[in-house]
Amino acid sequence: MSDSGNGKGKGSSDLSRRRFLSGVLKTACGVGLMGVGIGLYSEKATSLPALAIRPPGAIPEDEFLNACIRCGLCVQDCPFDMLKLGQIGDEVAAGTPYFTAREAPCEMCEDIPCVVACPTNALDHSLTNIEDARMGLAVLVDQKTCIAFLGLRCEVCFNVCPVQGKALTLNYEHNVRSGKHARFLPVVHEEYCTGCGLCEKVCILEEAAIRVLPNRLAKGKLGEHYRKGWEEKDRAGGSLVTPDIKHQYNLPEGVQYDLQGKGLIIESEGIGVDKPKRSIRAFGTGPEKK
Amino acid sequence: MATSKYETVGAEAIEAKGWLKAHKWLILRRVSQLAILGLFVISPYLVEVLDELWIAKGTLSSSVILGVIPLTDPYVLLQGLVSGDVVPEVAGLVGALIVLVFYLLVGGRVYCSWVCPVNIITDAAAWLRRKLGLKDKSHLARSTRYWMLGLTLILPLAVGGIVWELINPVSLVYRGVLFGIGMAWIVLVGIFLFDLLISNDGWCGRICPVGAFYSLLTVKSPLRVVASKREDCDDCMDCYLVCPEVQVIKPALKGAERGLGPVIMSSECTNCGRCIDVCARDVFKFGSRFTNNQVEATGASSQHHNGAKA
Amino acid sequence: MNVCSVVVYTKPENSGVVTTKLEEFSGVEVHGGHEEGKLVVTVEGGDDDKLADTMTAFNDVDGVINTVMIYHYCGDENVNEEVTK
Amino acid sequence: MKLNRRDFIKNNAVAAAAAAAGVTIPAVTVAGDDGIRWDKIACRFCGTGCSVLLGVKDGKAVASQGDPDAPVNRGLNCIKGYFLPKIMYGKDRLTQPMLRKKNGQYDKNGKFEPVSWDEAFKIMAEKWVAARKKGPKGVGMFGSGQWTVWEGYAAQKLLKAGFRSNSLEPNARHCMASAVGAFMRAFGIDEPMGVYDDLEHADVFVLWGANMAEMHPILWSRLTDTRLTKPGCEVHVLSTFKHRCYELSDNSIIFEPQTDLAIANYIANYIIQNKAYNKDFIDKAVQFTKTPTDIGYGLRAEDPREKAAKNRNKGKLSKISFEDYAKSVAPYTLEKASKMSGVPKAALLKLAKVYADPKKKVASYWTMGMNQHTRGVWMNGLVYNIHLLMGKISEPGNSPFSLTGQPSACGTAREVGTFTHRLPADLVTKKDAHCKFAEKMWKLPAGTIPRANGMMDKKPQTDISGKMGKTLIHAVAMHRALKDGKMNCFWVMCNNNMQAAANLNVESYPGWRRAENFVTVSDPYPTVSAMAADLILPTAMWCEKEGAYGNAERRTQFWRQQTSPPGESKSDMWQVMEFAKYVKVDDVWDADLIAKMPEYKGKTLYEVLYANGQIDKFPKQEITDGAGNKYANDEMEDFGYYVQKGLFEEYRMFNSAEGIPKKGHEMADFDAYHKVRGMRWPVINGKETLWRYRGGYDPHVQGGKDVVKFYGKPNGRANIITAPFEPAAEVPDKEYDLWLCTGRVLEHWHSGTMTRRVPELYRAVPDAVVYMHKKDAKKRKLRQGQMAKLVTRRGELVARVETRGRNRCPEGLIFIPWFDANRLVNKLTLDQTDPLSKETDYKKCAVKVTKA
Repeated sequence: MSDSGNGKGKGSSDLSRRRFLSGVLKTACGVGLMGVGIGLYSEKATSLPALAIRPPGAIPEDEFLNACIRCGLCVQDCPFDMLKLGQIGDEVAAGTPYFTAREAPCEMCEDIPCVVACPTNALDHSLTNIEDARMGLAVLVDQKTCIAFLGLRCEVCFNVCPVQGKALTLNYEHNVRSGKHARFLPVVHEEYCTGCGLCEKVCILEEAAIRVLPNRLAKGKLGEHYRKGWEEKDRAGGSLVTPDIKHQYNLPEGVQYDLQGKGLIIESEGIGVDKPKRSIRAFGTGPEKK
Repeated sequence: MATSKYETVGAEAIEAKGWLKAHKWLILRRVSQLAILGLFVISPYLVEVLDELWIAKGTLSSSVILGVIPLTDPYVLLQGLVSGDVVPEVAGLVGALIVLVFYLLVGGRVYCSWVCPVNIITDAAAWLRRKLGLKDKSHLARSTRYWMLGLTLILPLAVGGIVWELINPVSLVYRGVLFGIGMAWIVLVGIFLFDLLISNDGWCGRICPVGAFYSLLTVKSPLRVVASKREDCDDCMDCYLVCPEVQVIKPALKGAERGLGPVIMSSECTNCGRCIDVCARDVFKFGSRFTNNQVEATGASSQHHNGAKA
Repeated sequence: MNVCSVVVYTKPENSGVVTTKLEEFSGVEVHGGHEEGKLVVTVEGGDDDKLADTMTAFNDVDGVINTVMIYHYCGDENVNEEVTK
Repeated sequence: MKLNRRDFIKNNAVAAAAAAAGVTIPAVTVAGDDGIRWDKIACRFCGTGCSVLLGVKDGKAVASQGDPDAPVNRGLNCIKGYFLPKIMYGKDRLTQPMLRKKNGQYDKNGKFEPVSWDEAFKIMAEKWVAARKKGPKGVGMFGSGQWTVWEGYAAQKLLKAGFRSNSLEPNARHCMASAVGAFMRAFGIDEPMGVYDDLEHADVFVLWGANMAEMHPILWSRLTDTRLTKPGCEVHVLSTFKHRCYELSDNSIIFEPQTDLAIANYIANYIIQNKAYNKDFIDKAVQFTKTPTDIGYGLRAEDPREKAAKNRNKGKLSKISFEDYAKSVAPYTLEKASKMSGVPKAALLKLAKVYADPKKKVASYWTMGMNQHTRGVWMNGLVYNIHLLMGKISEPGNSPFSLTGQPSACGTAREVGTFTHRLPADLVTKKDAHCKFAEKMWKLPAGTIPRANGMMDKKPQTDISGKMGKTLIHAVAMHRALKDGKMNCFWVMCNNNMQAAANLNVESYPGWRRAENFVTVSDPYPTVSAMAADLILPTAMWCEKEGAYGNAERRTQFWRQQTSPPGESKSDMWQVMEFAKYVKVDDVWDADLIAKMPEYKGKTLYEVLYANGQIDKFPKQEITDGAGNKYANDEMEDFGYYVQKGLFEEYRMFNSAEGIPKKGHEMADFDAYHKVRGMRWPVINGKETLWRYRGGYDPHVQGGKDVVKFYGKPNGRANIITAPFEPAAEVPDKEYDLWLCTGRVLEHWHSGTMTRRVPELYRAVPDAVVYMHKKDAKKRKLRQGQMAKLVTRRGELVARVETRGRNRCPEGLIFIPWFDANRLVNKLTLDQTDPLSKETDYKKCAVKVTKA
């Protein structure tokens, strides 16, 4: 770039330029290395562990890490002091808010003060009804140890669920072993579960059998090609293809056949006698609404 | 020789003005830095006494003062905006605007010397360095910080997330004090040792992109330190020794011959006022950038050229 | 309390004599194993040192071939508390 | 025999050495794989009576399992039963007697200091003897439906015979006295005629004020199973707020508090109007009566509501005709009942129809909603009326059934009769003949037991105070008497009455802390009651003693002592009997009475009551189970004979001795119970009784299945007792504008003494919250999760608002559970009682709620 054989004055200016350029280069390299370092650290520091749950209204995790300015306002506005900020050395990105359901779950305040406090919409301000929050999803991870599945009367998770009867219901089932008791099996409904984590906190086992997991871990994904036929039919208001024609059968007297419904109906056995219900759902879809 | 000079920095001023006056701005700055932090710390405890009034909530990144005034660090917000994922709340924007306007008026780097708690750490390192007479070994360019600033604004795009805020020591101190320090103390100790052993004024003067950002806000700010009695300067060098941005002094103090005004016009000056403290002859004082004009108008000084316009 | 159990090896024909001598120590009880020449012995009470001394002393008893410690319990519970089983 | 820790450890040491050396040592038995010894025991909590197997290792209860062979629960437990081994090991377990002292002397305002049992009993005896000299009501004891059978029996003897005082009450007074009152009035014998098997046999279940889903969890799972698997099965639920039972409900009824009286009368009216009643059954087994009305609310006599009552506390029945009865219920039309109760007509009609349908077998269940009711006896009776009109009673599936909340409310409180007015086996102190029979059984001079009215053979009974006078005093009256200084010594055992009794601020606490009063509390933990007492006695609990409980279906269950109590703790039975050694007959009996049996002069109450040749006749023995495991029996060691057996066998004489005044309570002998998973009395010739009063099922009724005889009544007929609606004592008004209802939650039991010390249960439900309707909360500017202040005319407390979750209150009513010692709900409640049963109504008073 520069010629050392040039005159003195020019040489000195060359030298200073060279020094300047090499300085800039050095600085740029140093900063660049630092950038790589910070970048690598951030990769590690921003992989959210499975048991850390973001506050209500948190936008998707990668966007959240961009949007959250780590101010701690949500933490200070939580009336139950259950939110924590990630610290250097934690697996949670330093300064970002989270909670651990087993220790202190979200109490689901009606006014959602943490969201209101967020200055950057990292906690989305369009969330105004706490029941619309999807912090995570409760999953009954172990039926072998959940004492409700053993037939014991526990249901503590159901008892405390803030969206009881919708997010968490009980399926009643005959206990074949005891012969005369029912089992009260907790079932989570993802369309209602907010992921608040109260169920996980109160689970009376030594290790909770019901846990709130981040949505990314809790949910499966149906193949994109597949549709649920019964839902499609409902949506379309009728069969998607040519409707079935009326079928006719060879049947003895007193016997009917209902293709879409009960199948073979023998009149002497009585029509309309309900079969014993094996399983009914609690609250919400319970008998009252019938 | 240098060593002995390091040891006696400010001694003259103390003799001339008394200890208190020779530390006036330093004390005021410490009070300011600690009071702001303290306010955030005690506010939660006062909520009950003050009938639900939360004096200062949040951290320097974003806060709500007295329950109504939003304040947001425009630099932090900018990092978020770069990522494209931030849709700031009105409060967030207003907060950033308030902060922006404030620093445009008083000088962005007032943040560094009057608000930022890391300043206490780096000042301590500088003080110890002077006492021990340690020399700078890094020759780190003061411009590095602007590269860093650029880096922090690019990284969110590159790797996702406001990456700088993972290790930003300013946030770490506030979060550490308010929410628990965790391993963050390592970063702070690191900065102290870096400033002490490796680079003179290394963190605040060369690396910190926060300071770089706020330097940019200082360009047009009216509040300035003015070497109003530069003719009284006896070249004791004390101001140079204590100044964290030592390059800013010379043009104003010694620029008379080159036709430069007595106002420190560099945007890197932190308005810390330490030069005012340590000067036994009261060469420096706080004034406005327009002082250069006034000097010209009143003719009170022998200075006849306005350096800033030159 | 301190309790340990020890197997004391001896020739079967010496079992009787050895047993008598062992039981002269305080806190020592012989529970069986005479036929096999492997005496099951418990030593009880005192501190660790005393137990060790006692066991060392077993080796000086005429007819003892070897002493092996099997089980040692030390705890500060109320030893007279009923536990039943 | 006994094995102490030293032996145990030594055994292990020897076994280890023997195994290492490869020699066999016959005398040493090695514990099982995990070293756990299993034995059966009845659950410590509710009245369901689940059996559990308790695992003991190294003297500590370390494991448990539901007993798979138990007919009630078949290996299942509720969440409280799951944690049973933990209830003994709370960190603050009391281990030695504590007396309030200052400068080494007892002082009412002193601080608790540890004392010896001897010192404790000496000061107690001094106080009790002095107080008894003032009259039979000078002393009092408040026991428990959680006492074992023999603990209750020992206390019964100490008070009624030893101290010659009828001031003995169980906490069951707060719990099912109304059910007892109604059983006695209708059938002449206490306790349900049916059994839990009705849960499988009924077609329709009607819950009248019972939250079985939470309070009787295992029974609820049986009921649910029947609902699931039996075609046509229906569940009707009545309550004043929506609770977990409504999940299963086919007919959900939320009624305005107190209007259950109107609903029950409407159903009877419907049956009569539609001529659906079972005329044949009525002709054979029923008679019609009416009860006096306007009877007050069991408040203090000076209360204006009492002064206004025309027939205060009256309950004498008078016979009426069927037509009179029909006329008395006629006003309760569907319209009227619907209007009063706020229940849609369709729901009421649906309920009436299932009762009136002769083809449907109906089981009615109730607990505190109906018992804790200022008209609880009436209300119980109104439900019997419905069953009796239809003849739907005393057969599989047709069963009016009062569930109990305590493990031995039936076995101890009711069967042993630890009430002020009762003696064992349904005998009562009101009847001279019953008292004389008891005195004979107890080898005491005639006239020892105080008669209810203080008269024997129509002459006043003699007493050390000079005058026996009227002797009955019920639980609520005891607290009033303490406050008024009429009762000076009070012994609370196995319950937490300071937390449990209504109107704490005004009645309970001032009475306990009154300067001259001396209150003793026996408890394993420092409860609210213990801390308010003057002397605390540390108590062995549950598996730390040999025991027996009787559940709600008349099932008597025994267990052996599994572990030893900590420190100096002793069982309630030991405490009662040991205390009796500190009092001499001459201290508390008058000379005339002693003169009837001069051999008792100078003797201690212990010698007269317990070492009486009957109780002490079973010598010490080794206690083993079928597997050869050995068990301790602390009381046998302390007293030198098999105390439990002696007490039980003497008690059994009331059921089976020659010439007993009331039959129908027969029990098997002591040893038999240790071998079975409980037996349901009457047990005759080893055979249990399932359904009572019906031929074939009940050995006391001759004839086949069609013969029903209510042999508790002289003419064999049950009483249908008509009673109208009457309003509650305290109704919401402008200022106190909400109904306050109190109760329980599944996770905690009663005052939480045990369950709040199980960390998992505490974490699940740490604090009592106040359930209220969202709109009621909003009106008061309250939101979910905020703190609300609850204020009644008697007190206030602060609790978190819950507008969602398991209990959904209608507008106008709030519900708060009472387990939380940090929120003493009974500061709010009114000490109103049913004037007949004297049971407190904890379900209704007026409250206002504001933001805290």
